[in-house]
Amino acid sequence: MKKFDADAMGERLLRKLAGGTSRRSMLSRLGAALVAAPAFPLLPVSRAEAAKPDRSPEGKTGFARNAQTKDDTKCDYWRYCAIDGALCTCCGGGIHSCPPGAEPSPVSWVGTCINPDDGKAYLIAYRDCCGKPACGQCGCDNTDRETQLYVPQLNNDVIWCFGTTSMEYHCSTAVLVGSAS
Amino acid sequence: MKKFDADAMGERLLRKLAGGTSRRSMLSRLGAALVAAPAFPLLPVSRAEAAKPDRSPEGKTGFARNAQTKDDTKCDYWRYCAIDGALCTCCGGGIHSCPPGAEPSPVSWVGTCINPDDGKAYLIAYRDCCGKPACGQCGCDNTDRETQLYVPQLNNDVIWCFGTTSMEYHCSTAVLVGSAS
Amino acid sequence: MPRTAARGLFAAAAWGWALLAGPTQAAPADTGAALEMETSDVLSITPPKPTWFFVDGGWDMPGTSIFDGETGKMKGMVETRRLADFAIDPAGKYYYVAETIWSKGDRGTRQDMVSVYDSQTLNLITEVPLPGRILIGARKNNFIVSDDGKTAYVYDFSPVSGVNIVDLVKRKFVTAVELPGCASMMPNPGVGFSALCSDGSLATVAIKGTKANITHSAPFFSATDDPIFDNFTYDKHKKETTFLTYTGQIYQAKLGPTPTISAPFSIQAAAGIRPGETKPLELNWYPGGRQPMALHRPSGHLFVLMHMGEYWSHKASGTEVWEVDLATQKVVKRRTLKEPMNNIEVSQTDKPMLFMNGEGGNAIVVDVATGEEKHRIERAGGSTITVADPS
Amino acid sequence: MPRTAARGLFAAAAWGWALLAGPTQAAPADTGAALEMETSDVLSITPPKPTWFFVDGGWDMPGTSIFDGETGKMKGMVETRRLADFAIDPAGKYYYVAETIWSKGDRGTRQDMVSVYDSQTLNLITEVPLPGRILIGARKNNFIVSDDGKTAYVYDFSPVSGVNIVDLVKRKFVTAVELPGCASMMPNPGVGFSALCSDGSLATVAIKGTKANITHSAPFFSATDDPIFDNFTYDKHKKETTFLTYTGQIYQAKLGPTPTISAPFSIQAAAGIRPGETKPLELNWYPGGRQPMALHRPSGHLFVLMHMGEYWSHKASGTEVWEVDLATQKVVKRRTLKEPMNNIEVSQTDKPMLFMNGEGGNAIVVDVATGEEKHRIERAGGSTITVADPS
Repeated sequence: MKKFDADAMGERLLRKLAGGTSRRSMLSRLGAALVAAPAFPLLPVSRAEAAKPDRSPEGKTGFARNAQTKDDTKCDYWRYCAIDGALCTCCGGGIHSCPPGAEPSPVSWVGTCINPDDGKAYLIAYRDCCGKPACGQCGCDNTDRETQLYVPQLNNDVIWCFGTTSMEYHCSTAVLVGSAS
Repeated sequence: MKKFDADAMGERLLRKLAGGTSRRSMLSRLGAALVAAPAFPLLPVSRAEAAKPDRSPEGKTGFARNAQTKDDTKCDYWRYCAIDGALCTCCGGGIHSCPPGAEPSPVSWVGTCINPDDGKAYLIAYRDCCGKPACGQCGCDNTDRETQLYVPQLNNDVIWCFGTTSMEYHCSTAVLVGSAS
Repeated sequence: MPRTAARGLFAAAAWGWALLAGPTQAAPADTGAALEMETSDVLSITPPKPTWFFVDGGWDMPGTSIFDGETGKMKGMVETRRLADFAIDPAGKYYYVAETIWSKGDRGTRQDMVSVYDSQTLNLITEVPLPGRILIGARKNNFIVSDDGKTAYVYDFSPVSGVNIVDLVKRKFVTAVELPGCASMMPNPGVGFSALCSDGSLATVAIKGTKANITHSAPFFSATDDPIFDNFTYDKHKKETTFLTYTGQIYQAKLGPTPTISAPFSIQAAAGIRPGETKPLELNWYPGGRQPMALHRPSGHLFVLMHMGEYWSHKASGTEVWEVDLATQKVVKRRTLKEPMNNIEVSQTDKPMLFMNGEGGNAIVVDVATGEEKHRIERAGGSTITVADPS
Repeated sequence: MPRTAARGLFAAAAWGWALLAGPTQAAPADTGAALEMETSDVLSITPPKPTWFFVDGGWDMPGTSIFDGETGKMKGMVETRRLADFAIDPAGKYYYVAETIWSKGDRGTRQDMVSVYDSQTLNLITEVPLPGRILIGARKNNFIVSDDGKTAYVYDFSPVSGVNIVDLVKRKFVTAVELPGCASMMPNPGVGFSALCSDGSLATVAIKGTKANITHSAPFFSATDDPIFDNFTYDKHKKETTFLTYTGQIYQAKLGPTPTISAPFSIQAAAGIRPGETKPLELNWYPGGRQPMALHRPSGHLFVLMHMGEYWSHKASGTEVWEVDLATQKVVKRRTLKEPMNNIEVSQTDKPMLFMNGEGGNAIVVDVATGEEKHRIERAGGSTITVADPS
């Protein structure tokens, strides 16, 4: 994977999302958001650190105890521990791929899911694919460490279609973005 | 009931529906429609005459043999012999009344239904109430003498919301408009 | 009789439609000997009654259906497309819908607005354009109306967190205020509004004209480990909010310029069993659902949807309703449900009725005094339930 | 590793999205020992294959889902809101949708159009505005494309009956022609189109530029007593339409400037039982459903959904599929269905597959040779089914 200046990336994206707000105004708004409370996908990381999840067998949730790694078109696939919506893998897409004509949202809610093969926790970005009507296949709603709207990046009910041409919800992917350990 | 010049009414309405077409053009179009084939709610009447329905017990359809006259919120209420959609009587409306905020279509498809109390056949105008989302209650689809799109006034699938502010389908009424005998 | 029939068919359009404010259900004209020709009309209804309940159709049905809890009959419908939010004017004159509409369905130009409906005709009166709003649905606190009915607060998330303020008297957008790290609003009379925050505090936003001043309480809950359900309840008579967490802790917040928050108690302990915990593998009764609780304000009794399960099952439908006396902190009754329910509300009447619906969209009306299921309505709608709160 | 994670989250937006035309399903990267970070992308598909089927979501689902009949897997979706009509470009390059969109959902400005989608990216290419179209849905003959792919005919009903002609090459509306008393179109290559009429005739509309000349066949069926199902089938190789009536009469029309219509035969008689009648109380097998029949053009076999009932039960789902050899006028096979089906299509392949769905929206794929149910897809969509017809 190429190297990026993540901070610069983030700012550019966020300015675009905010609809042409000036750099200064955007930075001050962002600053407020970042300092006062996590409101961006950057922050699940600090959340993951803060939680220090117990991954012993007794510490595993019901979902984690029953999760599998073979079939990503089933609700109990390990990455789906906090997904809500139609699985893109059942809609003509893939685990990190949108079906034809849909557009992945650049921001997303996240989950911290345990891979039963290695027992490790990973950060999963649930990127919605947008711009097509609801796919209707393989509806799943898993809620490990899923919280309420005042922690939006851990809430799976929000329509996470920001910065896409259309905000119509089509399906959700589960993209592996890093280790949570 | 007041007396009307039905032909004049019809023309005025139809001109309005056709969006300001000139009288001459409208008459020629209508003339074609009326001569070549029935395409308007005027014509179910000639249909009713042409059909000369057999109303002996053996001539009754399955719907007519089981129809009742007491509860207009049930699919087997006698007037519903050719209705398709949500019953307005279950949606806050009445047998000839639209629920609040909905608007009855001035034109409609029609049915010829037999009243089990007097054994007579009546013309029923299934006027759609329009401009609200589908009510969702009491869905019925009865098909006595219901035909296909090339006889539109006897087809119950068309969204009969013409001349209303919005063509969104809300529910259907069953208005008694005359005797078919 | 072709001519007569033709008259009947065309007459209504020529007359215009009479608006009848009479009986809600016209008796069919076909019970007597002579069947008479009828004309079409449109009914109207009374302003909202405390015995009515309003069911959002959610993802599948683009309207909020109005039901009379006493008869179980539908009174009418207000358009609430997917992800719209519904609110009732405290004076009962209007229904408000905060909604987002694209000019071409799922494409085209985005249009955010508060749509205003007359509560008696259910006609659209006007639309108040907004700069934006969150798209989530099934929340009761993203679109709230102040107790005096003059101001609406519309939560926005773009994904910057903010609130759009609407003057409901002038029917105009006033200003947008930022609300970093917080969401899930409640009215704060005379002050502005308050909201829950990701640091576990309660934010209070004092509004003066277009200026907003945000203050925070000390953190009192863990937003990530034991979150407060964001469909909490607000009592405008006591200016008080009741909060419920995933584990079953109940808090109350007295609102004002500097809100005070009570020490919590456990709903399970209040029922004489061990409190809920955040650890997996601990089977217990937990609160759950989308709208998991309802407050009967006159009695101070809280009704909570409860299910047996492990922690992180907070969206699971309830198989029991627990009735909590908030004053004594005791569960005074546990009711078993015939089928699991996901949303609950209660009429603010002397003889309260519970209104519930499940994931399939079927609703029930239960008499609190007798426990009897008075009505069951199929396809009533699957999302949040609202009741009128008499002044 | 907060920085790494942050990169992953933001990287995709900075790159833009790579359009991958490779394997349709990327294998998960988590089966090996080292789990690698992934980026998001968008898949594309091949042009339509004869083994695919397209299921309109109908009233409940605003899209037409594309399924591979061989694997039972979904390939993608084309937007088809309620009451839209879907068609496939004969060359396989485009999908066309005739649709009506209000600028504010159920209110605002009405917009009628043909929307053009690229068949490989499923991206919207353009919209061709129309002066109007009928709102009915679940019909395959209100929006038809000429065999050469150059012209689309869009049926309108306002409630004056007419057809809007669209040039698909220039992507422009050409003209509107009136079609009094007729509807339910079929292509008529080199001439224009034909349609069924309420007087029981077949109308042929010869188009020259913006001029239309309408001629009628002699009446051959009763439009009110024994109507032809308007979801009939058209064979572009034979320039022939096969019609089926409520009682079970089968006609074939050879198209051209002056179409000729065959003498009908009874599907029940073809199966060795008494023909269907229009009289009530006569229990018999009748054809029924919304899309009650499908023609396998290479073999000339017609597949018809049949149910036991009385006359005027034409919308009833089929409990059997009857396979009719049109050449010998014999029912060569009757298949019992596990659950009643409402729409039927068949792949135009050497080894035909039947595609069916029921009122609940579940679809099945049946191998004609073995009768085996190969796939069952829940919530596939409840309305009409389309297949690609290879040239």
